[in-house]
Order: sequence, then C-alpha cells, then structure tokens
Amino acid sequence: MDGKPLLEAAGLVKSFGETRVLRGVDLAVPAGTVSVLIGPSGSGKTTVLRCLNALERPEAGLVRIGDVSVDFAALPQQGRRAALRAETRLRAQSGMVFQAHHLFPHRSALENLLEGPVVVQGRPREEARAEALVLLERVGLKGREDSLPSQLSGGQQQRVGIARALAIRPQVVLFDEPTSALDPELVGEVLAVMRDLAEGGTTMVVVTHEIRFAQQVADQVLFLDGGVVVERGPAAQVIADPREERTRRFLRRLLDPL
Amino acid sequence: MDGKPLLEAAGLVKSFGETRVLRGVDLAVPAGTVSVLIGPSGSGKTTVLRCLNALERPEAGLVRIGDVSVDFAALPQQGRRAALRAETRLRAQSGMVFQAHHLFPHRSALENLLEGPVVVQGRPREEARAEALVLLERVGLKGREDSLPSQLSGGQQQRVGIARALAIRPQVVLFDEPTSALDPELVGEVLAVMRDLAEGGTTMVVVTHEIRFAQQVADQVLFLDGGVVVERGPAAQVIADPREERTRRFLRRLLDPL
Amino acid sequence: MDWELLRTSAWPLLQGLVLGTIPLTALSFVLGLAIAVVVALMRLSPVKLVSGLGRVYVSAIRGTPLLVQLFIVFYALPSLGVTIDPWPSAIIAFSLNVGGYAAEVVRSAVLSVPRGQWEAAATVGMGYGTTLRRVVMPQAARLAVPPLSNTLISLVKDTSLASTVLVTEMFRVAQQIAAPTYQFFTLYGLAAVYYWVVCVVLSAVQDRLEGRLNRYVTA
Amino acid sequence: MDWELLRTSAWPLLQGLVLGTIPLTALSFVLGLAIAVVVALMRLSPVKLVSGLGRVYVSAIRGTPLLVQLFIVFYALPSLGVTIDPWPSAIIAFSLNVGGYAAEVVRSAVLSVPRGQWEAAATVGMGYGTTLRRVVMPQAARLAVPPLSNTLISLVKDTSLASTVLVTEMFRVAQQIAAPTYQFFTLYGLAAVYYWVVCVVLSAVQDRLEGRLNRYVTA
Amino acid sequence: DGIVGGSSSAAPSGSASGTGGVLRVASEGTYSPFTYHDQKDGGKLTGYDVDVITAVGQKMGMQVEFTDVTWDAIFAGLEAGRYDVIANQVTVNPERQALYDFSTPYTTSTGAIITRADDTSITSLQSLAGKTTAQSSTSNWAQVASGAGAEVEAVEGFTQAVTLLKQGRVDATVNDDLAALDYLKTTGDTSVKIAAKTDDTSEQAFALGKGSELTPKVDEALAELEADGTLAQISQKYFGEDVSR
Ligand SMILES: Nc1ncnc2c1ncn2[C@@H]1O[C@H](COP(=O)(O)OP(=O)(O)OP(=O)(O)O)[C@@H](O)[C@H]1O
Ligand SMILES: Nc1ncnc2c1ncn2[C@@H]1O[C@H](COP(=O)(O)OP(=O)(O)OP(=O)(O)O)[C@@H](O)[C@H]1O
Ligand SMILES: [Mg+2]
Ligand SMILES: [Mg+2]
Repeated sequence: MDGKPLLEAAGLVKSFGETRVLRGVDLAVPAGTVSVLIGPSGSGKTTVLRCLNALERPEAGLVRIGDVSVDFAALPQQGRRAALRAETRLRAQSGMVFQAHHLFPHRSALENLLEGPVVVQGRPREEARAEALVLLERVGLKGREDSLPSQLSGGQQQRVGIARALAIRPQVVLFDEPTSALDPELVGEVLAVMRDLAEGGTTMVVVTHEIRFAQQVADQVLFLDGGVVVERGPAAQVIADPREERTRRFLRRLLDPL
Repeated sequence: MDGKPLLEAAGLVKSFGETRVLRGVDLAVPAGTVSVLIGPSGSGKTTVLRCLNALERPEAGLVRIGDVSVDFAALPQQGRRAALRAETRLRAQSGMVFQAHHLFPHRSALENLLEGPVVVQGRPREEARAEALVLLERVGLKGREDSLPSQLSGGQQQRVGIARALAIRPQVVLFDEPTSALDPELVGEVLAVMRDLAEGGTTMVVVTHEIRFAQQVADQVLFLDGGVVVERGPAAQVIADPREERTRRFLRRLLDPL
Repeated sequence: MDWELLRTSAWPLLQGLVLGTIPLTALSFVLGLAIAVVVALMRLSPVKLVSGLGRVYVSAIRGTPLLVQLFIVFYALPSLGVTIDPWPSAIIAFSLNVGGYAAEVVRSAVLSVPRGQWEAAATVGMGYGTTLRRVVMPQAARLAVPPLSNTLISLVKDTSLASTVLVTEMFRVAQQIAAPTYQFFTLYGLAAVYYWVVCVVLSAVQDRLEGRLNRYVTA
Repeated sequence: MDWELLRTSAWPLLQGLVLGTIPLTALSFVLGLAIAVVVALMRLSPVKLVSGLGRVYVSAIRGTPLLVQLFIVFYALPSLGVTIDPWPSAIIAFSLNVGGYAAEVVRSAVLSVPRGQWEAAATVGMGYGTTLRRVVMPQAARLAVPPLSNTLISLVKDTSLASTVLVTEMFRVAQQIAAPTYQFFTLYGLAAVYYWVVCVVLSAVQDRLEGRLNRYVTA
Repeated sequence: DGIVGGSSSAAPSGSASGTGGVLRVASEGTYSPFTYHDQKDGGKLTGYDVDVITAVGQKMGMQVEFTDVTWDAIFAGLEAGRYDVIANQVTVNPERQALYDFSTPYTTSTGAIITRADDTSITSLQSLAGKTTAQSSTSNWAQVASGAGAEVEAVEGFTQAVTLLKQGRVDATVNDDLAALDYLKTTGDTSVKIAAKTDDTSEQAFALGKGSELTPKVDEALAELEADGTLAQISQKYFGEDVSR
C-alpha cells in the first residue's frame, strides 16, 4: 500500500429535482478495511453507495477507486459517450450487493455469477466457472449452483448476491442493507459470510442497521444525516460513545424501538 | 367474560402435499389479551394464523372465535357452499395484518378501510367513514386519509393495514410479522400502535421476531417448532427462562445473529 | 388523385363511420370484453370441465377466421332454424371474436395480480365476485390496456367484414363509391385516413388510461 | 355439404397452407418481432425525437387497415419507381404491420421488468444492449407471450389478404376452387378447419412457453 | 335505398319465397355498370341488372327489394333464404346449374382481351399462351385465360387487374367486353386497349334457389319484357347496343 486509501470520495453533491439529498459527502476507505454507514431513513446512505458505483450521477464530487477516478462535475462537458465510458470503468472497480438482492430470476445461481466475468469481461468460461464455484462454496452454497433464485431461501439468495458481486473481481464491495429484507433467523448466515470476507481482507463499504455487526467488524463507522457525514470514527467510539446528539438519538431509537 | 377464552383452536392439523406442516396445534386466547407466536422459519407460524382466519383449510381441528366455531374435519361433508359460508363467517370474526401489508394499491388509505364495512358489510357509508377516520387517527395517520399506499412510507402502509384490519370490527386481530419487512427505524412506530391497541383491550395474536415487544406486551408467548407448540407460558418465563432446549437455542440465535 | 371525388365522398364515408363502423365497434367491444372476462375466469377455474370449456372456446375463436365466424352466424344458423338480422348477427360474431382474443389478455393480466391481494380481500370479507370487481380487475387493467387496445384498434378495421352479413359500414361505402368510378385507390386512401383518425383518438385514450392506471404502482 | 368436393380440395388447400400461409406467417412474424423490439425501444427512449418517431410508426400501422398497407407497398410504390415482387411485398407489409402491434406489447412487457434488474445488470458491467438481451427480454417474455400469441394467430389468418398482392395462399386456393361452383361456404369451412389445426398447435406452443417462463417466477 | 344500412331486406322471413308480393334481390352493388351505387343520385342502387330485375318485378306484380352482398357470400345468402334471386351477371355453367335454378339468360357477352395500348404481341386468345394475365379468381374468365395457356394471377377485381397491367406486372386481362367498355368509357384511360375479343360467348342469368316456384314466373316476365322491347331499351341505356340476346 502506498498510504493512499483504496477508495476515496470527495464533495459528493446530489439532488433529485429540487431536493438536495447529498450535500458534500467525503469518504476514505483504506484497502482491506470495512467502513459501515449508518443513519436514518432518507439520510442518503443508499445514494452515497450508488454514487460510488456510478449508478447515480452526482452534480459535483470526485470518486476514485484504485487508479480509476471520475470527476463528476466535469463529466457533462465530455460528451455522452465519454461520460458513459468513464462511469462504466469506475463501475467495474466495485461490486454491489442490494437489499432486495436483484438476482437474475431466470438464471441459476452459477449463471448469475458468470454473467459478469464471461458475458461482459469475456473471460474464458471454464476458468470463470471454476472461480465461481469457489465463490459459491465460500458463501456456503456448495451444491446449490444449479438452483434458480426462486428455489433458494432469502438468506441463500442474498449470499448468491454477494458471490455475484465478488465474481467480477472488484476492488471494493458495496453492501446496501444486505440483511434488512431477511427473516431474522437468516440474518446470521449472511452476516457471517460478510465477516469472513472482511477477515479475508476484502475492502467493503456497508450500509446496515446491524449495530452488533458494525461493532464487531467495522474499522470505521460513519453516521450520515440529512446528506452530510455528521460523525465518523472507530466503531467503538461512534457507537458506544457518540459525540453528536443526533447520533446518540438515532442509536437509541434503533436499539430500543418501543 | 364467562371464563371461556375468546379464541380457541384445538388439534389443528394441516399438510401441504406430502409434508405435514401443523401436527396438532392448540391455542387459547382470552379476551383482551395478547398472545405472541415465535418460532423458527418454516415452523408453521403463518400457517396457524391462516387457519385461524380460514385462509387455509386444515384437515382436522376446530377453531372458535366468540360463538362462531368451525369444525374443519367436518367441513368437506357439508358441501361446497355450506363450507364456504362457514369459513366466511369465521373469517369475519378476525382481522388480519400481513407482513407485506397487501393494501389495495388503487385505493386511498381511507378507501382501503371502507371496503370491508361499506362494500361487504353494507354499513352506511357516512358512519363507516367517520369510524375509519377515527381509526386512522388512532394509528397516527390523521391527514393522510387520501394518500395512495404508494405515497406512504413502509411504516405508514403497515399502520393503514392495521387500521384496515380493525375497520371490520373484528373480535381478534391477527398479525403476521407486521414489522419484519420494515426499515429498522420504522419498526418503532408500528410496534407503538400495536402496544396502544393491546393497552386498549384489543385481543391480538401476533407472530413476530421482536422479542422486546413480546416481553413488554404479551400476556402469553408460544414457541412453535416443527408444527407443534413446544412451549407456552407468560412472556417472562418463556423468553427469559425457557424450559426447552429448542426454545433456548432459537432465542440465542435470534438475539445474537453473529 | 381526384380531389372532387374526395370532396364528395367525405360526407358519405363519415356517415358510414359514425352510423356503421363506430357503433358496431363500440357495442361489439363492450360485449366482447364481458365475454372475455367470463372466459378468462373459466380458463382460470380449478374445475377441469370449466377450464376445458374455456380453452375450447378460445381455440375455436382464435383458430378460425372472423369471416367464417360471420358466415356461420348469418348464413349457417338459418338452416338450424335460427335466423338473425344483419346488425345483431354482426355484433354477435364480432363480440364472440373479441371475447376469444381478449380472454387471453385478461387471463394473463389477472394472473399478474399478486395472490396477497386476493387474500387481503378475503380477510375484509369479500367473496370471489367482489374481489374480482373491486380489487383484482382494477389492478389487472394496467397490464391489459396496451394489448386490449391492440384488439380494439384491430376491431375498428375488422368491422369492414360486416358487409358480408349485409351491414353497410364505412369501408363498404368506400367500395360502393369506388365501383362506378374505378377509383379504388383514392377511396381506400380516404377510408384509411378516417380509420387513422379513430385510431389516434383511441391511442390517446389508451395513453391517458395507462397513465392513470400507473399512478398507484409502487416503484 | 359436398363431400366429394371436400375430398378433392383437401390436398390443394394443404399445399396452399404449407407453401403459402405458413412460410408467409413465419417469416413475417419473425421480422415483425424484430421491428417491434426496435420500435418499442424507440418509444421508451428518453430522446423526444426518437420516442416521437416510434409513436408515429405505431399510430400509422395500427391506424390503417392491413389491406391498405398491402396496397401501398404493392400498388402505390411502383408509381414512385419502386417495384417489389409479390412475395417480398407481402412479407414487408405483414412484418411492418406485426411490428406496429407487437411493439405495444413489447413496450408494456419491458416496462414490467423491475428497475432493479437493470441496475443489477449495470453493476456486473453490462451495457444497454447486453442488459436487454440477457436480462430484460427473457423476463419481459413471460408477460408478452399471451398477447403476442394473439398477434401471431391473427397473422395466420390475415395472410389471406396476401392474395391482393398476388401471393397465393390457402384462402385464395379455397376461393379459386369455390368460384366455379359457388361453394364458398364448404371451402371456407375446410379452410377454417386447417386454420384451426394451426392455431391449436400454436396454442400448445404458447402454453408450453408460458409454463417454461413461469418456472422462475417467485410467488 | 340509403347509403348506410344498405340492406333494405329487413324482414328475412325464411323460405316463404315471394309471399306478400316482395321479390328479394341480392346484388354486389360494386359491379359497374351492372349493379352499382350512383353517387350523382344520392348513392341510389342502379345498373343494368338492377333495372332488368326491377322491370321483371313489375311484370310479376311484386315489389322489388334490394340487398348489397359481397360476392363470396352471395350464394350462401341465397341458400340461407335471405333473398330470392341474385341479379349480378351470374354466368350460367353446368356446375352451377346443378346447385341453383337459372332464369333464361338476359345478357350475352363475349370476352375481351385487354392489353397495354402499346402492346402488339397479343391479337387473339391463342396468343395469350405463355403470357401472364390477371383475373378475378371468382369469375369464369380465369378459366378461359388458363384454358388458352396463360398463367393466371388472381386479383380481387377489374381495377386491380388493370393496375397490374399498367405497371407491367401482367400482360393482359380477360373480362366481359361490357365491363371493359364501361371501364374505358368511365375512366378515359388510354394506356390500355381492347386488343381482341374471344370467340366464345357466355350467358348471364338470374340465379334462384333450387326448385324455386319463382323461376317460371321470372322466365315469363323476361319473355314479356323481351317481347315488348323493354329489355332492349334498358340495354341501350347502359351500353348503346342490345346485349340481351
Ligand atoms: N430516484 C429518486 N428520485 C427522487 N428522490 C429520491 C430518489 N432516490 C432517493 N430519493 C430521495 O433521496 C433521499 C435519500 O434517499 P436514500 O435512498 O439515499 O436514503 P437512505 O439513507 O438509503 O434511506 P433508507 O434507510 O430508507 O434506505 C430520500 O429523501 C429519498 O426520498
Ligand atoms: N402454500 C404452500 N404450499 C406448500 N408449502 C407451504 C405453503 N405454505 C407454507 N408451506 C410450507 O409450510 C411450512 C410452514 O410454513 P409457514 O409459512 O407457516 O412457516 P412460518 O413459521 O411462518 O415461517 P417464516 O418465519 O419463514 O414465515 C414451510 O415449510 C413452508 O415451506
Ligand atoms: Mg437506502
Ligand atoms: Mg411466516
């Protein structure tokens, strides 16, 4: 490592229509670390992840992953094709895990993993297949490679989603509330897979409400509210002893809903 | 009260194809009390609720709510029409709140509440409307009566669902994981409404994974596993000090997923 | 292009459109939709006999040309002692025809409404009919509108076959005017323009309806 | 019913079916589907000009009778110096026609595929075309099959209009045999039976396809 | 007869032919100059066949009521008892005689071979051998042309045949000389011509249901019309010559 963080975002500003959803978000994620984003509904967590992945185009701000960087403010001047190319290139640096998995329903677990490497990246099918099988085993789905998504439980689907994000060999994996659509019982298996990945050195940015996961796995926790990062720091500090009143109130409500 | 519980189920047996999902479930819910059903995924919790509501027809067993009772084993001999009539009559005794709310998407919040009383029960529109407005206020949705479901947040949708279940003036309200599809932050508002109902004397049967809710609100907790009630008793006992190893294991996994 | 002929033909064709084509289309489509709903529900029935009958109906209607269906209603039924006047014959044949095609559209749209909606309706006490009418059909409508609008717009033009059963609509008028002058091309072109105007109006209605029905769809 | 006539007509009509109706239908439908996909995507384009062009196309095709479209391709284009042979003319007119109707079906089916699928495809690196081909279309197919099968089955019978541009298909053969004896009814009935058989086969294919495409649908 | 709802046979009363003094007649209404709607006269049904059958009706003391029917349905309607007689230049041939009653013929026509005006290669029926003609498949001229060795393209009607001829897609079309003359007269088209007439003549008559009790009465009326010169007079009006014999 050369001291520079693997992923860096600076000054992200994004509006939908009249409403400004991100008001200058900065983020630095060193290689091999886990950053957890927490914050109330509508605070912009999903939007941040989507900007990192260029699924959303911010009005201003810079995102760099490894040595690919995009200056979003400058994009519009580059022309449609060049802008698209830049975004696609950035997108290839990260994998994304959605809350509602969004697996391709008409393809088996294995085929879901192969779309990226084989169809898009054009890697040899046999090689990609071997790697995909390893990934499925890693998320605990050995033997289920031919199942369709509809034949898998929610937790299994989400784990296929994680494997699919890894299959494109991203530098960073982005998770958007990967467990919040799951039955409580199935949450554990997904979090376990994520912890294993983190321990294996995968760089991750995770939006989640699983505070215990953040405490145990995160190197850094960021609290987002109203489109700005209100507080950031080690998990132990932000969660156990938040400096800001807003953070404290949010955590209290989360831990004791009633 | 005449000492008899308001809702009673006895010997519910239900199979889907080859697999027997309920293997003789008994249940007694006194008027004005809250019973919470917990148990692992696939243990049959949803199926129990659906049998109480006659959405599912068990092969054997008896369900009684107030003075309406149905002997499911005897239904097939009564002929199709009589059986349907009996089921419809039983169904009218309870309201149901689904995990995925299932609001009618093309009707406003208020209209969702009026379908039962006005369209089905034929009560005067003005009277039903007045009552529905009270219900919406009770679940904290005053002023949102003309919103379509798609214009409401998940928590608000779920609260409309509760109000809709109440609008048919049921004797019992059945809840199937009413908060598990919600953002963690929105869970609180729904649980609060449910607690208020309980305190107001509504008889409720609730399937949930919200252990703290069960502790605070339930008069009775039942732990279901493999289609039988493994353990039942006051919340304090079943949750804090379960007798059965299976219950203990389940609760441990739920409280600490990692 | 014979402008004088066009000018003098404009009015009779418009009469044919307004007094023939449009009422024929409107009546047949409304009745056809009703038939379609019934047949779609039959095809969805768990009772094998009922769904089988629905299937036979759809197969018979889609499987044979509309022209033959018109022939049967008007020319073959009399030999069985049933003689029906031209207009009723045309409307019967067209509605039966629309019924067969639209049934498939309705069936697929009804299937697309989630089961949860049926169950929610049951829990507020609705029976099968009420659920269909108040819950399922309004939601199925959204998906059904574009293909049904295809069916309707086809029907507008298929009514030209009504002349086989002695009903005079716009296309027949065009043929009648063209015959003594041999200007078929001009008259058919004029008819096409009228049809096109009707279609534009119907498409606009379709767009508005789609917009309206999309309003309450979540994401 | 003239049984002898039926017997001697069976073979020529079958020839007309196999050499005329079926290849005409198959070719036109395949080309028409391709046009439909392009037009549907145009109508979905955010670029106003492109979506406007798509709209005009659909409106022109659905708005005018197929007969007029055939006339234009075959009888009017020559006056602009473009003379096209009967078979190509028929196939051009039919595919353009199918394209207009099927475009609406495809558009509505594409819209029914959740946005999440587009985004998931983007995150694994797919561009617009690849996403359509590998992710969206296979899912849209499920909803599109019943209405498209209506379009196809209509087309089978609409090919009888090909005779206006000198293509001889089954219905024309039936007319030719009927003419000297005026036994139109008998011959049309025989044609109807052939059409019906084709439709039964196509419906069976539709059912299997629907079953196949429903396989991976959750709940 | 109004333009819309062109059928005036509002009372299809089964097979009680001709009772109540009404003679129900079917014709295409799109076959000029035999049966067509005259736009200069408010779209009234008129033509040679229409006039003849009207005169026949008068002689029979019956009121004539017309119905517009498409050609391929016209005989189905006769069989279904929707009307009593077809007045539409029906050519008499043995196959048809087996199925229907025919009156005595009221038109005799010959075939005309129509070619492009500048085409000199076709001078007789025989020279059609190897050429392509466009024929309405429902007419017997198709058989005449193919009998002469021509390849026949089937079209819907005369106009279409002439269009193909002018576009050079076919070499000729064979049709009734009367229809051909009417076309040339009406349109003033000089790009086509009548290149030759065929030798064989054909006879057109009214068609009635098999065994109809009206047939002899129609024949009787026709005989009277011929005798008193009415038939020839009607023929003169439309063709400038007597085509009735
Ligand atoms: N496509 C969009 N169009 C309009 N507004 C949007 C869009 N996407 C998000 N928003 C708005 O932007 C704000 C931030 O949304 P975002 O989804 O990023 O929040 P979040 O922190 O992820 O919330 P949650 O916890 O509910 O997922 C919200 O107010 C939301 O309504
Ligand atoms: N309609 C059905 N057809 C077939 N099997 C079914 C059906 N409904 C439920 N089951 C099966 O019955 C068993 C019990 O299901 P049920 O939904 O009652 O469990 P649950 O306790 O509610 O689980 P969860 O916590 O996941 O909601 C499961 O194994 C399920 O797969
Ligand atoms: Mg979010
Ligand atoms: Mg359940």
